Order: sequence, then C-alpha cells, then structure tokens
Amino acid sequence: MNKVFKNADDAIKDIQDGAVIMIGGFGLCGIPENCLTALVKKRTKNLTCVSNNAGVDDFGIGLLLKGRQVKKMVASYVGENAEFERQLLNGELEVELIPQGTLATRCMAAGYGMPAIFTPAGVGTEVAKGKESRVFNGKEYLLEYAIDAGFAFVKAWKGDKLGNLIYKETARNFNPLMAMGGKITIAEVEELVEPGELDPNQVHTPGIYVHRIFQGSHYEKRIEQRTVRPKKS
Amino acid sequence: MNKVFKNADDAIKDIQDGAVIMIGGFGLCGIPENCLTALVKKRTKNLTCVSNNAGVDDFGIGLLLKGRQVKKMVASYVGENAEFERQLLNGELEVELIPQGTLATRCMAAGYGMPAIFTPAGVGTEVAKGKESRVFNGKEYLLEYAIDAGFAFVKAWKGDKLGNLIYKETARNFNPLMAMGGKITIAEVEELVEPGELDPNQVHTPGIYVHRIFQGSHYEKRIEQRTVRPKKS
Amino acid sequence: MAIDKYQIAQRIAKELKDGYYVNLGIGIPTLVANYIPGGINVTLQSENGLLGMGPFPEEGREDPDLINAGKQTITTLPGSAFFDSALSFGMIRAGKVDLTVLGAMEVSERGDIANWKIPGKMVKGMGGAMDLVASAKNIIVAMMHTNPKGESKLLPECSLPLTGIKCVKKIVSDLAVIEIFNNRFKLLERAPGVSVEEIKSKTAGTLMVEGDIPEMQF
Amino acid sequence: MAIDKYQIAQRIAKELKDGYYVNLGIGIPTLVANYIPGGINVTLQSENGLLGMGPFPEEGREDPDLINAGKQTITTLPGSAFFDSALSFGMIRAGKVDLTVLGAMEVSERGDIANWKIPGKMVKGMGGAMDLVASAKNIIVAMMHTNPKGESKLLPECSLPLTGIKCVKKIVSDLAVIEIFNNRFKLLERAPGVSVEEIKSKTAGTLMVEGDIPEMQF
Repeated sequence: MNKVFKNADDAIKDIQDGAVIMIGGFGLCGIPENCLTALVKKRTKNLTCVSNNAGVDDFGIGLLLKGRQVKKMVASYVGENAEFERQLLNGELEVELIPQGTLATRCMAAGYGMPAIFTPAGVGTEVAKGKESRVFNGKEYLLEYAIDAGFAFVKAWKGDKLGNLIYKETARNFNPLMAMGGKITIAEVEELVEPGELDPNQVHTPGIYVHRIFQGSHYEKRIEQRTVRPKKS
Repeated sequence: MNKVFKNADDAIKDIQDGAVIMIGGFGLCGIPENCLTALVKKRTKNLTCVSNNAGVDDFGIGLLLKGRQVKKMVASYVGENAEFERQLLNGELEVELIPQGTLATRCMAAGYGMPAIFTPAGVGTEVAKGKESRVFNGKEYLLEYAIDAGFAFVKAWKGDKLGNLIYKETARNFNPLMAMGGKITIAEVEELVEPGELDPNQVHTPGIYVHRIFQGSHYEKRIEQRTVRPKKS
Repeated sequence: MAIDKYQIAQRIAKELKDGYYVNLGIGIPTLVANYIPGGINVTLQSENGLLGMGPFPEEGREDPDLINAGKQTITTLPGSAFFDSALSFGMIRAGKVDLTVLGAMEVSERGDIANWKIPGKMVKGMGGAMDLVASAKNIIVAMMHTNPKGESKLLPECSLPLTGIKCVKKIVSDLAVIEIFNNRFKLLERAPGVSVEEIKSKTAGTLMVEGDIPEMQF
Repeated sequence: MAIDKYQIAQRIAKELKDGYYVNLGIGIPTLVANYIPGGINVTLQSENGLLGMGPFPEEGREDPDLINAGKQTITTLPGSAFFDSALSFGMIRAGKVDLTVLGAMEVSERGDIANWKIPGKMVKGMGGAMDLVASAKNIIVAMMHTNPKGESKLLPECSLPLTGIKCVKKIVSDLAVIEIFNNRFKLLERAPGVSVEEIKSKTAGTLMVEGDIPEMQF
C-alpha cells in the first residue's frame, strides 16, 4: 500500500467541510506549514482544529482563521493573534481551552488505546467544572478523555516511505502525539527517504501511526521570539 | 551532583532486605546483568521483583531465585525456569501475574505521574477479579494502578554521565518503562560517555529518570531461542 | 483429509491484505509469515517492541539484542522501527494492528478464547495474550480442531480459564474455516476432502451450515 | 528599599541545589538562570520538550527548531535531551522536576495561585500553567508584592480565576520572602531596608511574623 503523496494538495484532498483536524507544533515551531497552506487554498470550512496554539495573524493556523475556515479551536494558549481575538469576541469562533499537559496526554492516550487518563491539572479551577474527579493516594485528579480526530497533520524532519518519522529538536513537541490521535495522519517531512535509510533505533513515530506522507517544500520556519546574546568577539 | 558509580556493587550497595525492585529486559534480552549479579553476591533477601520474566535457571533473575532471595515475583510470563516452578509449588514464592501490556503501561504510568490507567486486557477473565471496571464507548476496561518501586535496574546500550540513555534494538523493551517507575533508578550501560556525546534528539530515556549510572562489564547477552536459517552459499 | 499446520498457515495468509500490520503469535501463527501472497506488503509487529520483523538470521549472524516475542533471534526489514513495550501494546490497544493470529486451546461460540492456563498444571503466565485478544480488532485463531484426546476445541462455552471474551472473529483449523457469527460457529470452508458431517461431529458448539460449503483454496 | 526583578531572580537562585531539575516560567523566573550559584549544577527543563536548556544563541545562530516554552530561540547544553510534550508534562506530573518558578497575579494564604485569566479581558489560555502548579512538588512564585494600582497580591483568597490550589510553597517578592505555612503567609526575610511594618501593610492576607526577620542575603 502506497503511503506516499505528491504534495500537500494531494494529501489533503478528501478533507471535507466540518472536519476535525489535530495539528502538531508548538507556537510556530514544527507546524505542518504545507498542509496548512493547502487547506487555506482549499477553503475547507467549519473546521475544528486541535492544536496547542492558533498561530499568528499571518502564519500557521492564523491563516485558516483569516479565511474564516475555523468553527472551533481546541488549544491551550491562543495569544499572539488579533484576528483570533476579533472572531472570538464577535462570537464567530468557539474556543475550548485545555491545559497544555492535559491536551498532550489526551492525544497520546488515543494512540495508546486508553479511553481516558487522570491528571491533577485544573483541580479546583474552572477547568474542573462538570468533570469527574477522583482521589488517589490523597491527591485529587480529573478524569479526562482521549482525543482523536478524523485527520492529523504533523511535520517531521525526516521520514521514510513507510511513514516512520524523526523530528528535530523541540520541533518534536506535539507532533508525535497528534500523529497518534489521527484516524488518517498526514505527515509532511523536510526529507523523504527510502525504507532502510532511517536508523530503526531512532524512529520517533513508527509508521503504523502514519497513513500519508509527502516531501514538504518552501519551509519558512518563522521565529516567534527571536532572542539572542551578543556575538563573542 | 554526581550520578556516576564505579560499578554494580557500588551502585546497589544501599539496597536492603525487603526492597521492591523493577527490572528491565524481556526474556534474557536487555537485562541488567551486572546489577543482578551484584545483588546475588550481596545476598539481599525478601525481594519483590517486578519484571516481565523471571530469567532462566542459571541466568538473569533465575540467579536470585536460586539464592532464595525473592519473596515475590510480579511478572507476565515465568516459564523456562524449573527452580521457579519448584519454589512456587512449595509455597516458597509468591507470584502475581499481570498481562504484559498492562504491566508495561502501569510502569509507564508512574513515570507520567498518572495514578491509574484503563485497559481492556483481562476483562472477563480471572485477572478482572476484584478490580473496578468501566465502560467507555461500549467497551469495557479495567482500572489498573501505576507501579513504582524503591529501585529500578535498567540496561542501556549507551548512556552519558547525566543519565541519558539510548537502548539498542529490541533490548529496549521494558527498560525505559522500569526506568520511569523507579524512585532510585540504576542504569548500567555498555558504553558510558561524556555529556554532549549522545545526540539529544536520539535519547530514549532522559537523564531526569536516572539517578545512578555505571559502565557495565562482561556482558554475556545469552540467547534464549537461537533460531537461524541456512547461510546463503 | 485434514490439512497440516503448514496448510493452516497458508490458508490464513490468504486473509492478509496489502498494507496490513500483523501480529503473529507463537506456533502455527508464526508460519503464516512464510506464505504472504506475492504483490502485497505486510508489516509484522512483534509485541516486545518492533515493527518490520524479518526472517531468522543466517547462521552466525544472530544478534542477542534482536529477538521477537517468542524470544527467537530474528532480523529486521528495511523501514523497521523499534520502540518500548508500552508503545507496542499501545498501538495494539489503539487498533492500529490490522490482524492478530493466535493459537488457542479452546474457543467458544461467542468468540471467547482460552489459551493461557490449565488448572492443576504449572502456570507460566499470560504474557501478552490477554492484551492482544482484548485489543486487536481482528483476531484469527489457528489451531487443531480437536485436542490430542480427540475432544473438540470448539465449544459452547470454554471450560478452561479464559484469556479474553467475545474477541475471536475466525478460526482456521486442520478441518475447516469457521467464522464467529451471532454467537455461533458458522462453517465457511472445508479442508479438501473433509465432509461437513465430520466437521459437525468434531465441533461441540453449534455449527451453522448454510448452503454448499466450498473446499479451502490455497 | 524594594528590590528589583533581577534581585528577586538572584534571591530565588539561592534556593537551587546541586542536581536540581528546574522549570522556569516566563518573565522574572527566566532571569533566575543568570544567577545559578557557582559550584552547583542545575538542569533547566522547558515544558515544550527539552532538558538541558542553555542561554540564548549568539546573533545569527538562531535555530527555529529550537525554542523554549516562551517561544524564544535558545540553545542546548551538553547532555541535553529532547522529547515530546506528553513526556515533558509526564516528568513534571511524576514529580521528577525538583523546583518550578512561576509568576503570579495573586496568591492566597493557603497557596492557591491565579495567573492565567482576568475576567473581561481577552482570554489567552492557561498554556502549561495549570499542569505545572498541580504537579510540581516545589513551587516558588516570583512576583511584585503589589499590583500596579498598589493593591496587595497576597490575599486571604484569590479574587481572580484560579490556576491551581494549595500548591505554592514560597513567594519571593520585591519586598519579602514568604512561606506558605499552615494556611498563612509566614514572613521569612525582608528586602534590605524594608520594614516588617511595610510588608504587613502590603500583605492583605494574614502575615505571621515570628521573632526577628532577617534581611535577604544575595
């Protein structure tokens, strides 16, 4: 079975209005740029996006927001985005905020076939409202359900044609977790290689979690907060 | 803080009678040979060992059994061991059998700070007796608690002096999981290197889970089932 | 005539589809790997932590760090991946493995399976069997139709301690291919030359027989 | 005189011990990294997925794939390790991180913290703050003693939506070092030249003062 697609347009062509999509990346780091751009071009509407962040005004998921393609955003932090704020305050956009570690673990739970997990995050706060809680060894935990979705977009550094993925540095972040939650996981990679070219000992996401893969292009890799120290002279 | 110990004797010297120890490895593959040998020599008694298997008569955990050092064995499969059988039938040894995936996930849960997990393994069987069960999306799951212990022994291929570990091939198996469950995790490695010599992108167990590390020696790496095909001529 | 274990494996191999991820248990199931039909790609999962298992190594090339769930020395194929045992059972539990083939001591009409414990005999443990049967989305049992005493292993209810409940989808035995359908055994195929009557007589549970039952093709 | 944010960071740095794994939040907490005492090794964790965070890169050496939880470009130190965000919060939840330093808008006498939401203002989300405060075994809050309006941020009860409950162990402000003890604020140290009276007047919650209160040492 061939998992290799020509490009992002080809890989996402069956995504319909109303789809739920899990999207890897943290801030603008490690986001699936090609898939997002293709989805903007495709003008698919009423999307639910599950992603730690919502991009910035003119990059990442921000582009989907600009095109009014997103109905609901499930995220942990959505700052840095004026258009987001406008749509939210106007009631055009629904938002569900989830603590970052809870979000990460709920996505992972889907990939581990665990229907729910326990986490102390949010106990005693408004996040706990309406949720079941339980005490283990004197500490209170919330029961939180696994998150999966029809599609997941992830970005890796290297991948092989069987879908095995290796991420680079902190661009790993949510990518392996979103990959595990997708019923159809679409991976874009900076370098697509033949099976056997990746060291099987170093694979981060085994190909069984990846259904489509393509060689991405034109990565911008925008930096959100450029912080530097002076050059040593 | 120095995590580096001289050898196994040095690394395990504070383990007392009655200790609970999680031990990595699957069958005889990837077992912490040096730590086990040192523990045999130390003659520590009344141990509870958590390990997928119990070794064979004259190797691995089998050596602890021979020395009557084990009070209780928590495992998923304990065949291949006549001394084990003798002690069990004589009532000298207590055994708790846990499905393999449940065991793996319960150990991992400890490392993820999750007090319990849900798994369908064992539903409707004697494993489910006395356990809480719960239906999610029409499927029944058992509630199983995280497993941690005072000590964990793990074996890695390479490790650095900060405790970062890389395993080799299927010798990874339970090692990263046991490492996560130990309050004091002791890692023995085939090659101990300076910080910076391992690629941080390839670390399997981050050093935060490892409290003591030493360069192992004299690895026998015994093969349990030698299966081969004829050489191509 | 009843088929042998190699033919059982060969018949099961016909259930494989291109792109399948497959977990093969110890015994007859392992033999299935030798009969993967041409033109399709199947990836073998070994639950100790490997996707992309290859054949046994050539003599002298055994690697003690590279074994399968049966603790046998193996090799990997290009594009394989190693992972820990929790992720391994995680992908099984999440239904990512398309097909699991297992041996069994008994199977019941409703798809219960017993294959880990005989009361009074030494208990070796369930290993990964309970996880596999509880989690896999498609389970085929490979086994002899009767035990060495000639007693049926296809029962109204299992008499041995269960490994899992309502999980077996299909059985390929030395006599027949049988599907679990509405809490009954439904006869799909006969081994070449084996009569429906013989299969019926060796099946203790209810056997549904509808229309002509074809012989197995290999 | 009240100390500045650099001195707050410097005072907090004195809480570090050799071998500590530490998570530093955005703002003043980040500055703590600049004052790690000589002779001890501390490993910085960034919750997006890194242990062994180093300083900002030299100009021109920024790597977009290498950022911290504040989305700033950073470097790694020898012996660092990358992992996914689930394992990152997993090690936090498991209590493997020895110390977490966070900013706060309000802290209550019983150690509740509010630092993510102001009703009526745009809600940006809690990010990892709720996970950190619910999971960390030792939490120090770095903040100004009063808000820009001059109102105390150390309250009998938080008025803002909570981030977590009963979790803060210590507060280092521009005026004082305070411990949460038996559901009260216990004064441990004064900023140099700041009187107990001033601290008392700027602490809305109950302030325990026992014996002589020493000045902070740097």
